[in-house]
Amino acid sequence: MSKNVLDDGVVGRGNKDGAALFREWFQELHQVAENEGPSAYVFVMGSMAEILRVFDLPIVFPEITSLQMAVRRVAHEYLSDAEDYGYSPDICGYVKADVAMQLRNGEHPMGRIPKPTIGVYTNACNTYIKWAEIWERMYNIPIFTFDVPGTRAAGTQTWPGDLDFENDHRYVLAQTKELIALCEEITGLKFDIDKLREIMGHANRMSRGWKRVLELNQSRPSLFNALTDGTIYLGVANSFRGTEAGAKYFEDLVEEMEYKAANGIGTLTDEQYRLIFVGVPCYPIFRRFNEMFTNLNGTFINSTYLWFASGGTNLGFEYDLDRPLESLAEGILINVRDAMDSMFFQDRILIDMIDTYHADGVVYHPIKSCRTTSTGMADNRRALMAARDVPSLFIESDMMDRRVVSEAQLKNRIDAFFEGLATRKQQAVIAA
Amino acid sequence: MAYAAGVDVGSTQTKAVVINEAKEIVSRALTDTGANVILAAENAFHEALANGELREEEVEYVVGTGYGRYKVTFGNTQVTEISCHGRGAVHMFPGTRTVVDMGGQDTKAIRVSPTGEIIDFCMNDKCAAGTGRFLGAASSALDIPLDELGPTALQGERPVKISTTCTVFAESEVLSWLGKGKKIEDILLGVHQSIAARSTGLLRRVGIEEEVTFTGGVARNLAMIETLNQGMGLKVNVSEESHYMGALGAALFALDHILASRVPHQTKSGQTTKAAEAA
Amino acid sequence: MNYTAGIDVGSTYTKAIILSEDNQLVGRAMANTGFKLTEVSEKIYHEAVAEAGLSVNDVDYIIATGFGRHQARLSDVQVTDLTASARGATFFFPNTQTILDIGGQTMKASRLDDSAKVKSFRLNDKCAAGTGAFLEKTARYMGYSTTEIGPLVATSKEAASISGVCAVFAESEVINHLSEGMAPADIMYGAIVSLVGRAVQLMKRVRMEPEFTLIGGILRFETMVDVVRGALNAEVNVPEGDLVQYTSALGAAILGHQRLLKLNQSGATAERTSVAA
Amino acid sequence: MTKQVFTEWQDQPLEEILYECRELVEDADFPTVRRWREAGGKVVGHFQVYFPEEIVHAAGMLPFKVRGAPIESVQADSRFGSYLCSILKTSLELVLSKRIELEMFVTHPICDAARNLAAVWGRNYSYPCEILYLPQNANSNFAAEYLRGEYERLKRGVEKIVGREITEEDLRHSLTVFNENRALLREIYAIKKESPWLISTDEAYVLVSVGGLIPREEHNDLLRTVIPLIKKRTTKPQDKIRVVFEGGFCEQPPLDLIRTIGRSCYVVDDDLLIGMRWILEDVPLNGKDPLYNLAEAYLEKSSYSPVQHDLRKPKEKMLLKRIENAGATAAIITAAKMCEPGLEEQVAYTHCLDDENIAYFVSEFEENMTSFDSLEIQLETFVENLLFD
Repeated sequence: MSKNVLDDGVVGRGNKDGAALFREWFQELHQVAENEGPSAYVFVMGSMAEILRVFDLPIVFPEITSLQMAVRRVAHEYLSDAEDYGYSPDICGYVKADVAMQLRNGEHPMGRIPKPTIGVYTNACNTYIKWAEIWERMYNIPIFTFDVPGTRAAGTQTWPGDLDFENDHRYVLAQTKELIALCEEITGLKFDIDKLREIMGHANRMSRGWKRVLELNQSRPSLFNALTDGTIYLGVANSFRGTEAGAKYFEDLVEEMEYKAANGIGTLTDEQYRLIFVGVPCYPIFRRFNEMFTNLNGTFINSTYLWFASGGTNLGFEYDLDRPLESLAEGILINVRDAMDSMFFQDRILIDMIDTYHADGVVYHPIKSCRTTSTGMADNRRALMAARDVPSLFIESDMMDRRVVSEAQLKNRIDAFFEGLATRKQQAVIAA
Repeated sequence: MAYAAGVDVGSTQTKAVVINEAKEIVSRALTDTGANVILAAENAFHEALANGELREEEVEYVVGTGYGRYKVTFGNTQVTEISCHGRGAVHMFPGTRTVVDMGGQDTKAIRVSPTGEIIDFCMNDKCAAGTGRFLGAASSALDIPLDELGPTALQGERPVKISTTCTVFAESEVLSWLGKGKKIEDILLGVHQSIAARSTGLLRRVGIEEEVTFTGGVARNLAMIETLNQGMGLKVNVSEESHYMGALGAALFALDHILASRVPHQTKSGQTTKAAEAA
Repeated sequence: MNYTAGIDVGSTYTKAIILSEDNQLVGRAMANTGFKLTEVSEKIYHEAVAEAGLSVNDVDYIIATGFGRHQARLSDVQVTDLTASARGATFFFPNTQTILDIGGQTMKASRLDDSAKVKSFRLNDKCAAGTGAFLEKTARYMGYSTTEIGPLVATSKEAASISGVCAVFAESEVINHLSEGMAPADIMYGAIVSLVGRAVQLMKRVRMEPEFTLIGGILRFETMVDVVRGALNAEVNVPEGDLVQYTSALGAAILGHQRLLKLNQSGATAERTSVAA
Repeated sequence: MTKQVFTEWQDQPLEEILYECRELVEDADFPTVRRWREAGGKVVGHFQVYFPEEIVHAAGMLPFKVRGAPIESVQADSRFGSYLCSILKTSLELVLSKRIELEMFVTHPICDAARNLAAVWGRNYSYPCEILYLPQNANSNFAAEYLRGEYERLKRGVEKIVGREITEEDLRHSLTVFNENRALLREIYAIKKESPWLISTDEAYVLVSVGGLIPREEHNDLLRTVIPLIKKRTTKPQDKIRVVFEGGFCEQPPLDLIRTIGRSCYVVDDDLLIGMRWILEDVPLNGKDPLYNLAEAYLEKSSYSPVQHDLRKPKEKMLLKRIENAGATAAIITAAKMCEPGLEEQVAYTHCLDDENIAYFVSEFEENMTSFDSLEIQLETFVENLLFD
């Protein structure tokens, strides 16, 4: 990852500390599993960490545990277990990897993962719901669909005060209270609003930092690779949301990025092409996938992944601690809605990104596993190409299933994409 | 007089083309790729040299392309077949804005700029369904030589609907249609239409802008040309050299390189190949 | 003496069996199917009858099976080869509980109940990657004929990894392997392993139980059986000799006798058609 | 809108009526919708599964059920990726190919593909294309109240298109029409269950299916005429197994596939076009607020499907109940190719059926498939082994 020659404790700290926190988190989960303690299974698009932490529930992100199996190159074993169990090759690989892990009693390359005591999930991805129904059947545990109405049509987002926003807000607020009641029931703990306020305070600091970090990557050369480094930050943003450690991590990260920006320190890539990544990374060959771009001097400066996979917290929405519950519901509604927007109504967001981050190209990565992120991509791309004269690459593979990841095919397309970028750059030079 | 060569190592066949500084094709060669890819590349190249009565050292620069481009061990650099087909097509038909290339196991749709740069491209990803290979399967199933498929299909009046998506099963479906007493002409027309439909789908992804040039081995098939024209409602360009278009494009890139090395930092495609070298 | 006939109109071969009520196999015949299914089924039927030294009037009931079963117009009833092969397999191996049938273009797994009825079954989806065709393509691509696959694989040291998503794309995988100097034997072995992987998954989905019986054209490759044995980590039955190709035809003939019994009990000939779904 | 758009069946004998319905259902040019527009009518296209058609009906517009078609998706293909169900592509193809023209398109957050569809549609058409956020937390005490508000929002959008207010009277009238429609559809299903030999699976299907293509008043006339004729039939019962068909809640299997199944089994219940039969009882007209009654009915008096989450309705238990209530001995568990919710539910269904020792077979279909070899083999094997002994 991005280590720099004039390393003075600041540069590269985000990756170092991030990896450490991440290991720490998995060690905690391992302990919980060993002691057969309780845990809440949640998802990256609306984790409800703020509420669950009030009840000291250790948090498991099955999406993250699953993708780690791919990164650690054992996903195929889990996938085939799940397919033996009856799941189709055509459905979400995250779901299948998790099912197999449950069948293997929590066995995971990073340690054991505890069984769920409760499943909490939004409808930002409908597969979350089908997924949780599996746990309900396996363990007969309470599961809670936190239903967050999204944007009804492109560009029609509503805001506090609007009739329709208030209807959605009342619904989300009601569910917030219902979830709290359910947590009290399963943990036997009384809800403590001051503790919630404190947690929301940590979350505010994190959101503030995350927004800033993303903005700072507009600088040239870019300060971090949105695909590789970004994924580390994302891991912390999800697993440590609402904690002091998480808040501090992002404040340090802002410091690091401001330092790098001030001193013109970029990534190791000789940045000739600034690229935007759209979709979920190709985890089965994660490093190699990224190298196919960096070896040709392309680096990723931002991605929709960093937006929706952080549950929309990239917006930097900050809660009003004087009216915690109302504000929490407001934040959940606005953040999760934005996560969905960055998948469904992507084109507008990307056009802004291209302008503000001065991107040379856009890489679309639809995946077999995920209809949520992939269904609209081809059409989004048409709209983008009509609006901006920016080269884009459209490569299909998967984030879990190496059977549909053909390195040779990917390389062929990526090479061709860069051949196009190169001639275009040359044209510009001639024109100038 | 300097010569430049392009060697296109495809999944089934390997093609080599040698051109002179006037960008005229001096000689060409074609061999089956088979198991030993490196050997196939060498054979094609040397055969082309022989056909052109050239000595190896007369060829200053060789560009490898196609699936096995990194197996062109004697090549000076590699360029993807996507760029090469685009370049070749625009060379043959300067009006070309869209290229459809039908090869052994994949079909490519490429949109190019007037100067032959790739604006956008798209290929079949999931499997080889509906590619040129489909025809091979049909030909062996019906025991009709490949180059008679087209003419036969053109006799068809009531094309059958080919439902199978898997190339390998084309064989059994074709047989089952025969079993149901369909005429061979109608079955073959159906086969061609199903391939044309899938290819047109790919083309729509990149956007169909006239003129459209049809390259690759299958471009010699009249029924394929006909069904593609119908599918898109226009007439595609087809060159005598369609089969060699990739190799030709590669040779043109090679020539750029020769000229660029004479006048440094001038020609744009000098850069193209540099980018490719990085690859 | 009652006689029944089983005719199996397969995608490649058509086979016929004449079976006496005391389970004696009195006649059989086989030929390439081609694409005139009705004709070939009649031709083969008559050959089998002749070989049995009988006349067509001696045969009381005819059941057709295989992909061309509905084209075999002379049959009283048609049954699928899943139903037929279940009876055939249990004729060879009475304790058969699970059958794996890998043909050139299909792969079928079925679990039987005590009366040799198919209780649960699964077919592979229509992708050649899950069939014998996959092996034949791979072999053909490396310049080997189908018959050479067995001997070739016998020399393999370790299986190459073949993803086996698409039989045609597998070729580019094969190119890469070959050009990296990998032995054709290991690649072929890898293809078999990937195919068996799919087969075993199908068997798991029908909740397989021993004894396992293997049938289908794929048995031409000895190694196949060994790899299956290894993957299941259990013994598998394989019908001996060339009779194996007649498994479905035989099963159909056996079913024929069962139908005869039932019909003779309830002289309801109307019912003869009710099963011809 | 008084003009009749589907008259071919009138004063015809039963077989003719059924023929005309089949013709209409299989016509990918949707002549009835066309006639409606030619008469100056407006059309709101709503994607599978459930949609509160009453609200559109109350505005005098035609609610048209967008459920794909067995057509080649020539233009739509380029708007989507590879790993996707067919109905999504062909539904868009219907408008891209101008087979259908709309004043408004509405889809639902029922699955991730469907939700994307509104965005794709909206980028290609300037008329309102939106997602109706039906609640996915049916167990929240606020769900009905929220849904009422969401219906109110939809109502405002519809009013904007017709340029007039939808009164409570309009709504009450529409509720009456749709209550009758659902009652008549329940009658059809009662016949399927009690005397399946009187109506074949595909006949029942087309009779239900035409409802999504014509004004409900006309559908009611049709059903009112047909049902007595069907009951008068003298067809004899056959020796067939009674099965439940599961998996037709969204993408529709080709009519030939339904016919094929009907030839060898009595399909005594199914989830085909379940959206039209989603609400199981009459929606009350009394009370001040028809919109609330409609919203409450969606949540409280409704059927089940893999795309609606309700802790009170575990799907596999609901399936068992459906099999039991229909007096079926076996089930056919299908799913549309690439349909994530459908394929996921299959696992729960099959495991449950295994445990209950109920015979079933599993298969996948696609709306525009033309050869059924694999399905036929499975179907025949299935039937043979239940009938043979």
